[in-house]
Amino acid sequence: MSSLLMAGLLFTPLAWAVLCLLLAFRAARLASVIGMLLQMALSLALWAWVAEQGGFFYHLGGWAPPLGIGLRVDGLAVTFVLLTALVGAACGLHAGLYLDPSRPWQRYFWPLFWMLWAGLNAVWLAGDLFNLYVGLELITLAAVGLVVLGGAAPALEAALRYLFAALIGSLAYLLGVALLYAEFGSLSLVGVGEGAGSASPAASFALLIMLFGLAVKAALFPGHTWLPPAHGIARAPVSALLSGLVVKAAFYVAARVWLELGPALEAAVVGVLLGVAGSAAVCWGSWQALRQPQLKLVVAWSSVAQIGYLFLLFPLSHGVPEAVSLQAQQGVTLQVISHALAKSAMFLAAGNLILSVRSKRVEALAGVSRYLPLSLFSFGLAGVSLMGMPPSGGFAAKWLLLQASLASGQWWWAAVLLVGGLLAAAYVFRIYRASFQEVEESDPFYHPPRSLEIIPLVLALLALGLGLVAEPVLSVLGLPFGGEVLSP
Amino acid sequence: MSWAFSAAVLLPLLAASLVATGSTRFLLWRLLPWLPLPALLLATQVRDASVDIPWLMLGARWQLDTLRSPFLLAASLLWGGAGLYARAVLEGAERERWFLSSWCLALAGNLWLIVAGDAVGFYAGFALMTFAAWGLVVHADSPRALWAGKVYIAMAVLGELALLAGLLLASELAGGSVLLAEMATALGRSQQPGLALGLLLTGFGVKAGLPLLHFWLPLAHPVAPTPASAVLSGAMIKAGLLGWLVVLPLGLTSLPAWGTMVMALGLIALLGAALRGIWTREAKTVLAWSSISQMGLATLMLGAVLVEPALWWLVSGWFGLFVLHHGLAKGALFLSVGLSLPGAPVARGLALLVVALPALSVIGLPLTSGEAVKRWLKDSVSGDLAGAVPWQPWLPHLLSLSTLLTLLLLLRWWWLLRSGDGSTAVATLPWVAWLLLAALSLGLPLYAPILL
Amino acid sequence: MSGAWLPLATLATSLLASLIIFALPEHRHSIRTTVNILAATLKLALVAAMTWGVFQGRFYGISYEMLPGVRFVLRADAVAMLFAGLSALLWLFTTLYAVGYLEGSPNRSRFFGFFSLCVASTLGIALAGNLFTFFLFYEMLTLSTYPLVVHRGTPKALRAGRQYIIYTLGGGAVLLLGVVLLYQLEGDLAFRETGHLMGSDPARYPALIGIFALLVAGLGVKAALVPLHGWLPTAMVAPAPVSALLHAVAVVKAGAFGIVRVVYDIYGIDFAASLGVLEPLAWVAAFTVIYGSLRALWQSDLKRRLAFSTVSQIAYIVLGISLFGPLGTVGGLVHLLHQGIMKVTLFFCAGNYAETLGVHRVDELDGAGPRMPLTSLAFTVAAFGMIGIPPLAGFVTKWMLGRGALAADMAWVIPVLLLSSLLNALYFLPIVYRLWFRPLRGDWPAERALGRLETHALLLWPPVFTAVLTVLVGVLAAAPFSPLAWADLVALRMYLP
Amino acid sequence: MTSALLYVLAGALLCGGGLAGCLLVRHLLRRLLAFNLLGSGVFLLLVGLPAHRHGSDPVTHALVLTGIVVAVAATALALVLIRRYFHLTGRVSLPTGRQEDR
Repeated sequence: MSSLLMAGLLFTPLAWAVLCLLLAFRAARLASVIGMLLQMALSLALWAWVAEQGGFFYHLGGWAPPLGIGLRVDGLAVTFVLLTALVGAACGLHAGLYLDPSRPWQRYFWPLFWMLWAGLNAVWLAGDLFNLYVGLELITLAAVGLVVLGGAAPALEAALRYLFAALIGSLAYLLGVALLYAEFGSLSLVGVGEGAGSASPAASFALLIMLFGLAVKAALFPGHTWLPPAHGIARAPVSALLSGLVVKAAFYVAARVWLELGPALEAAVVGVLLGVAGSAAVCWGSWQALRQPQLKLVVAWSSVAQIGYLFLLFPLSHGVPEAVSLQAQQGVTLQVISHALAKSAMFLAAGNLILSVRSKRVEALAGVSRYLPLSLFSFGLAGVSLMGMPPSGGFAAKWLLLQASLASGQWWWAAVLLVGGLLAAAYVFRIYRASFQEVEESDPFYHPPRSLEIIPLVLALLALGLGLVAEPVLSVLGLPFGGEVLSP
Repeated sequence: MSWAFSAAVLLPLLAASLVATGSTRFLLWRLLPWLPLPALLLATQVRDASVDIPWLMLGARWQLDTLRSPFLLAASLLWGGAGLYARAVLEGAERERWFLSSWCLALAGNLWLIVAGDAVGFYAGFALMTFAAWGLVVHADSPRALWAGKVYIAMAVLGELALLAGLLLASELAGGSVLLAEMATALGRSQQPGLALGLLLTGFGVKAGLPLLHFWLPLAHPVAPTPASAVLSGAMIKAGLLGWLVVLPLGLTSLPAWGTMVMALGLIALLGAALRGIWTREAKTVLAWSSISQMGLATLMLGAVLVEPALWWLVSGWFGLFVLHHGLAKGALFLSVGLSLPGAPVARGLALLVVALPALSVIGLPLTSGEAVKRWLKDSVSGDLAGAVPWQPWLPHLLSLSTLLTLLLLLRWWWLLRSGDGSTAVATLPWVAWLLLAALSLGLPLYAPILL
Repeated sequence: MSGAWLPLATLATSLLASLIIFALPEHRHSIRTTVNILAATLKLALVAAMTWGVFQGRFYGISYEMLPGVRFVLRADAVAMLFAGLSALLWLFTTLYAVGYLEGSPNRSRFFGFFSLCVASTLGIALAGNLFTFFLFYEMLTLSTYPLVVHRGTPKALRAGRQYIIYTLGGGAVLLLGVVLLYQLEGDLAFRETGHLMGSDPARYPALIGIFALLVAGLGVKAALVPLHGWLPTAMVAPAPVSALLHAVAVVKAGAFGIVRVVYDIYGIDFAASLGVLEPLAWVAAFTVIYGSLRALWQSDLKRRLAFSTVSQIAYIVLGISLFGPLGTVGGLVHLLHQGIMKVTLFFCAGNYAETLGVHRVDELDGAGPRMPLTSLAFTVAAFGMIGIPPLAGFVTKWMLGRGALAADMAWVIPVLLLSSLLNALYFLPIVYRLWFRPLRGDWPAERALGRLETHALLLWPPVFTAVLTVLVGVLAAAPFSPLAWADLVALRMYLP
Repeated sequence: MTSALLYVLAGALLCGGGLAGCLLVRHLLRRLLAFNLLGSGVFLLLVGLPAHRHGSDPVTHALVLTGIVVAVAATALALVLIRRYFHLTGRVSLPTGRQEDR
């Protein structure tokens, strides 16, 4: 049973990618809808399986790890798979309605979309370092393709900038993998973890380079310059996918590596460094988001800020008691999930708003609250989760991170969280302010089809409801790998 | 029994609502003199009654006893007579609605505070009367009236705040009870009631016209319409006196210091006010100063009782007599100011003589209630019981001096009345009202012993 | 089982109502009004049933683990029903008033949606069983009130909204820090009748004092204690029903109610007294009482004057709380209700004058009495109630606070009460004078005939009814089911060990 | 001092040069070349280091193969983009100017 699930999760997206390559836009859309339903079903089934059976190892095709591809499924991975299914399906459905088939190159959206999905699943389930590298590369190439799809010169420029930054990042990561392999002779995360005890300085240097590479791919503060233009210019569903999931993949790898290797190698300095960079990201991202004239750039810069929170995990999970580290991990995971849901909802809603207001500027939103209540409402609900206001998932994450930072004695991260929340409120309310402006003359806006507005609303409600059901989600998340090995 | 009390208070309150439309106002003018009727019946029929209503406000109590019934009697008679006069003079005048609503609310407040046995009810009636009386004072709506109103409301609000603080402190001493009787006993028992006493004295002093707290009185009376000033001087000022009698620990402990001070204030009022009143240019202002000086008498007696508690059982009846005497006489005097005197010299002279009759009672000529009051005061203050009363030898002489000054004062009033413009048409109804009050005042020595 | 569903049902009524109203298209006025009024009456019935249950001693509550180690708890105890009863009752009137007030104006679906969302969060605040759930609804209240404040969409309204958000979100962040620190230190955020910090060891006292300061500062923003009150007068630009509900009942009371919860159910009054935190709280409250009234004196705009009066009146509640002893508590709690009823009446009347005569400034009110007798009568009754003239509601509070101050031997509070009553008189009496005793100068700025009576029926009867309520609450203060009796019951349960 | 160490040193040199090229050069094609240099350096290290430590290891060979495939794919994509960019804007390097959203 599990082999069917694993195969389905990894290979069906690839199969669908090839299938969509052959079909025209509308047929590909139909096929994709079926594909998405299938993926959703598979992810749910895997989630249910893991929820009662616990995590397991899986050797693709029955070959043992050194040669064969060893996959690893635990609570964290399976939750992210389900998250990808949710956000991916939403963005896919939205893209189907949002993209205009008549424009050039749009038909290549679907193949790239499925490629991206396959890459994501590969990263979540990968058991060893090199698989992670391959997954990351697959994601990067698909993402760059999606960014530039049918775009003009600025899109190309953003895509090139993104491509170069991502390639440098992944090569740095590969260099790290090379050094680690040389050091420990094994690629699998678990193997590296056990061997970390007798590590030499070279291992911590390798860890440093890997984290640097992944930080650039995850657009952490110093290396964030490529993200705003890329996410700002891309089509709404694409930027939703990028901000929601792609950026999280690099962070997921960094977190996995850090949790396996970090404690063993005394890399406290690296942790604090990443924490400081994260805080700087929060402040700089929010400050920039406040000053952007264009709506999608505001949301893009907000992503830069929110990613800063994620990197607070590193200082909070190093050199602290186990319980605090667990709390920090839970907090960051909730932050990842709620940010993925909220940010994708926000990008989709922003897309709808721009579609109906026919202008990218924030000021053009005047009177939206009167004539386009639904899309503004979903934008608002997503904003609530970004600000970390109760009852949203963002609040639950902020609560756990506050607990962790105070319990671990590093109270300054708590200050960052609180100030970050206020800054997020600043740029979210800036949008509300613009939309509540009263407009005298009659309804000047184009009304998109109702279903286009429902999708972001569902995502936003999920982000909002996450806060209420945080406990069950966290309980599944905590499931360890478990010892037994399942093969087909 | 409690319905009788409620009827007395609620009738004028509900009557105030009749102000709304023209036709109901016509009915209200007819009703005006009869509004205090239930209170009058209550005062005459009921001797000693106390009804507890636990759910009303903070535990209310209607109370009527030998101390309160003369006040109720005086008030209802005076409000009735003045009401009759008001109907004759003010019906159809402009700002009629304003006058009627203020009049009814003030009457309701006055009656409520007399029959209230609990501090909250008393304070409510007191506040209602004060704010409604303000409506009467500024009824003329002239700059002078507005200025008098401003002074009145400022002093009244300060007085009420002092009163609230005093009642709070007294209630605290009485262990949280809101009943006036228990407050009085608690004040008597407590070691340092100084602050509470001071506040209560000032609070009621503003209304009773103690020196330095009397400024609003000479300003308010001339501007108010005649029946209003009659009621203001006759019944409302007495509320301050009633407040002292009900709250202060009379007959319980000896408070020499406080007593002496109060007596001194009484004397200053008695003599100073009379002196000050002599060279005022308006008839009503003279009468206002006369009211202040007469209230000085009551303050004097109160001070004596504070110094010598044993006196209380002797003189508790005196205050009732005083209230009746001064209320009715002063009411008659005020009404006479507004009367239209006949033009012909002989008739005019005769009318002026008749009008002067109540003044004689105020001065205290023999066979009048004024003389009875003064003599009772003289006997009790210089009697053997009042051993500890200060300046005892001097008091009889001072009292006779006050009689002389009051004589001069009222002569001044009479002379101002005489030089008033003689109008031709003589309205009968005002004269009837005046006659009613004058007769009641002059007849007091006859029916007073029956009632008290 | 009835224990769990009643609180949930109360919350659900307004949540459901807000969802339905949001979904309703703008032109469906009749359906929206029926949904509104149905939800309001249903909620009132549920709250009344719960109050009766709590009076009998039955337990209503629900709790489930929302975050590891922290539970989402709803619990209906005596003080909760005090606040819930007030909100449910006044929300019914305010809804009726709002329907009349917003006749013919745009964005009503949005308005009534957020309106019922706001009351849902207020009831959530009332029924919260621990500080975490309280904070949850506290922040939801901020979010649901912002659209109401900026409802008109004018630049002025948006500026007021901006300031409102800066204050309330800042306060929320400070409160969150306090809650997290408390949870870190004590591990338990539940509200218990007599507080549960008594046992903590003395080493933690400085930390606990610091946390108390944070909590009160966070709650003080909504309770408009002096340095943090700036948002309230500027938020007066909102439509009248919003100012009535928000600044008389929901928002400001949430702050004061929060302080009640923190002082009594978290710290416990004796422990707070022993920590010595009550004295400074009393000073801040006393200063606010005087400052609010002083500022109200010079306000020429009617609603701004009422806003500053609210700032001063809410501080009465905080003052009552900080007077150690049952009497002070009763004074504070009963004012929670009385101020709500009186202030709602005043705001309704202010709204009537603005809507019917186009009058916003105090000096334009000349001669409004004869033109709108019932509204002006209601205003006069409420104004005299605020001044504290017996037998109206305000007097009962001042009497109880005075007695409480004497019992807690903080006698300096009495002059504060008196000075405040004097200031109240100084800024309310001139208005009453202009209403009744000044003749009309010229014609009204924007007179509109709204129906047979002096104004629209829905605008007229709510203030009249709340004015009658003010009198009844004052006159029947000692009756069994009056607010005062309920406050006594609450104080009794709080001071019993 | 096995011959593998020689490759490791060469790999390190290539990595240094490639990285410097990637960061400093403005011309897009030259940057792409620098990126390939960096890639080859990493692959040399990937094979050389284990070989230097404990003899030839088939796993690294497999890894390098995959690495090369990925690098080729990336370079192809970059070339297409650069050509399209040149076709559209006639520029061969990305505008550096003060990007307001730097």
